[in-house]
Amino acid sequence: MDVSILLFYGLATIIVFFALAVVISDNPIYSALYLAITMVTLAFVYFLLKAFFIAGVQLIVYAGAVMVLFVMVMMMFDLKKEKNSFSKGKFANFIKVGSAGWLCGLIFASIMLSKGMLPLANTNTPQAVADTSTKELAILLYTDYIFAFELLGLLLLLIAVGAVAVSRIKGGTHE
Amino acid sequence: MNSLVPIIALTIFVLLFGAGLLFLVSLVGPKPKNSSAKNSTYECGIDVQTTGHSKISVRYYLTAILFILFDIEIIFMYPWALAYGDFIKEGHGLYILGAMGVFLLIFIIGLIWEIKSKALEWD
Amino acid sequence: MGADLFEVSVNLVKMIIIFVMMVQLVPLLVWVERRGSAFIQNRLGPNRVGPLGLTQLLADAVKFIFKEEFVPEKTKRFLFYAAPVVSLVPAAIAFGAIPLSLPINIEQFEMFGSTFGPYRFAFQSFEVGIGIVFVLGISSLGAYSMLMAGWSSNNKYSLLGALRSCAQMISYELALGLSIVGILLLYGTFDFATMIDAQQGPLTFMLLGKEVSVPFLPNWGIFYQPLGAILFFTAVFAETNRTPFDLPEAEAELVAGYHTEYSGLKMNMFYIGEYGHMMAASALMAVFYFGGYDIPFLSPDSVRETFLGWGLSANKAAIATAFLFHVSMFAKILFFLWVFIWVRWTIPRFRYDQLMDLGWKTMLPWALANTIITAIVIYIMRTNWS
Amino acid sequence: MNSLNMLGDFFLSPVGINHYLGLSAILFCIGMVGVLRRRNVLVILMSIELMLNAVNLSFVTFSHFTQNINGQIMVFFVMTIAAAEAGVGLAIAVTIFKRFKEVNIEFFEQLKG
Repeated sequence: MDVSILLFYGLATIIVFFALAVVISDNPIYSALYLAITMVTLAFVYFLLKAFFIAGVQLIVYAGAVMVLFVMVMMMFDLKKEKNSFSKGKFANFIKVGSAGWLCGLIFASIMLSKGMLPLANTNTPQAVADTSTKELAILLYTDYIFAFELLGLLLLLIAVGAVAVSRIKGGTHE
Repeated sequence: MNSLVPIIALTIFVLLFGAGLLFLVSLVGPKPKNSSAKNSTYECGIDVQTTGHSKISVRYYLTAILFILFDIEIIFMYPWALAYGDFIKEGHGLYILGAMGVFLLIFIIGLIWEIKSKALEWD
Repeated sequence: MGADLFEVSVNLVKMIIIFVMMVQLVPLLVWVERRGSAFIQNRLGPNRVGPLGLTQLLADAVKFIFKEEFVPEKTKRFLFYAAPVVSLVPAAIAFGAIPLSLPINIEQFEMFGSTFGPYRFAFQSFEVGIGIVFVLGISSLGAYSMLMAGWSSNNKYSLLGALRSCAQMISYELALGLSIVGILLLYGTFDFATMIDAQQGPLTFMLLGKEVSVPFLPNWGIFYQPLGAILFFTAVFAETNRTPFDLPEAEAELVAGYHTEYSGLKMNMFYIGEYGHMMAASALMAVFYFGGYDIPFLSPDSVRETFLGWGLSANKAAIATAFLFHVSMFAKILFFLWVFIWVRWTIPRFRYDQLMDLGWKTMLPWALANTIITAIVIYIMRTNWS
Repeated sequence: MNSLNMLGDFFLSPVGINHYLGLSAILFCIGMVGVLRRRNVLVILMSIELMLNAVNLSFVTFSHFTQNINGQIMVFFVMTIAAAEAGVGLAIAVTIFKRFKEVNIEFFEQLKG
């Protein structure tokens, strides 16, 4: 038994369990907290895949910023346990869950059938150093993807303006 | 993977340490004597007026949204800062400075706009 | 984690020792804080129990343990108990990722009839290649325990305090994250150990292709990044919710912030988390700007040679050197912890709007300016103009 | 090869690209169920985040197993877009909530310009 097998299955179990809890829990605040746990565990999976910088960004952006925003908004709303948290209609629900399960099976089957078609590189290279892989990423990001990078800066500016504008809309009870 | 096992082990150890300590203390300490005055939510000595969660200013979430956007822009600077020395060594210093210059310009415009638009005012 | 049982167990024990050290430092710091505040305010402070009041710590611990375990009604019980436990995790992991001394290289040795080694033990709980990013990410998870505590208490003061401290934390995280960019530009690495290695020796830098050396100053980050250091340290105060930024606990308006409903050991755990954050922040301050475990004008190799000259074996010399440099690191951490306490009892609390203004309108632009200036200066100095 | 054989193969083989992709597929479908079945708009947003994370995971997996760093850059971009999407989505949700005290997605259908 290799440690990495144990690690992968342990992390995968935690991820799937809490992802299910996000969807099933009928209190949205608990949903948000479960999602935060999922995000942190996913960061560990990225560690396992030697994507160190991406793991750090996952921790900072998803777990440390986006989910904090979600939890904050939930607490502001003061949502109680929801009575009608799921959509109605037995047949419709059956189709919804069934189609998701079918999609999952489809992806699984295609993964298993296309096994060996992708030329895999040797991943047993000596312990990748975080700095060098991040530098590689940086060099690509600021040369080949420079235009996309500047556009994302612009997008973030527009989003900031938009968010402020939306929250300026008058009316309602909260100040 | 080498660093992942100790991180997970330490997390589990700390969680167990905290939970175990709380459990042990609950065994040792005196049993609580309950009374309605003691059990009620603390509200400076008066009877509980609100049900707990009152209305909260929207500014908190506005701050949080702006934080996310600026945080991502800062994260974009980390790989840049890391590779900056290498770019200079290869003679592309002006290029990388200009590339980040445009990005920083957008960042600064955003910051100035936020300050001017009074989205960050607290009263 | 290790190749054989010896290495694994040493790493485990090391990890637990570092965590216990962190927890054990908290009562000591509380004592220093109480005595220090008394000293600053011209009082005596706790001096009755034991010499200098030192056994006050024990009395406090016993008191905390024998407190009644009490939960107010209408709380969300699970989250109410989970919040203090969760508050320990970010601080412990962040502190564990920071190197406290040189790594110890152990050569092959014989014990119980079998040979062991060679080993390399890092003087920290674990080595993460992306040190800075990891520590920033982990410490930003501290917001959850506050929000959990504030919401599960079912008390408006708790919730308001939690939201306040959360908004404050995230606002200053921007300035914190941006002030580090200067350090990254300077050293070009995420790794703490590499960063500390770059700070050895006398102050040396490239000026227009020539190497300039200032022999009477150590090569510490503070001389390259004075503005960054000030911004970082200020932001760290706000991150750890310490005075002058302890708005979540403003008694006049919010009672005790997010831990209004907490008592006994649960309350104490929040303090352990807070002090743990302070320790991690002090260690980061030392690593980024004050050379980490570096002792000015003393290189690790010369120290090891000296120890070898005294007739110690190679392994013992390596261990002794590591512990000597650990003392230096620890002294720096303790100094910054004292600065935390010192500032707390010197500067009054900010008002909330002033606090947010300082974070967004003063520190963020200055951190930006620091980044731009550092980038331009590094460009000018490191480019080969000839 | 029958399906039982395939499953046995899957769980007994050492952890490779298939396992990570499988985890990603499961996560994606859980997120999809959340989007389809939940009625709270905030939970729907969270389910979308879950789906985006699943996609990120498969990007990182391919990036690792083909030793190609391009995938990680895509992840970086996806994270940015996801955060921006969450920001705007929450801003709209909060605005509607302060006006109508409602987070149910079925109520949103009745809103008119």
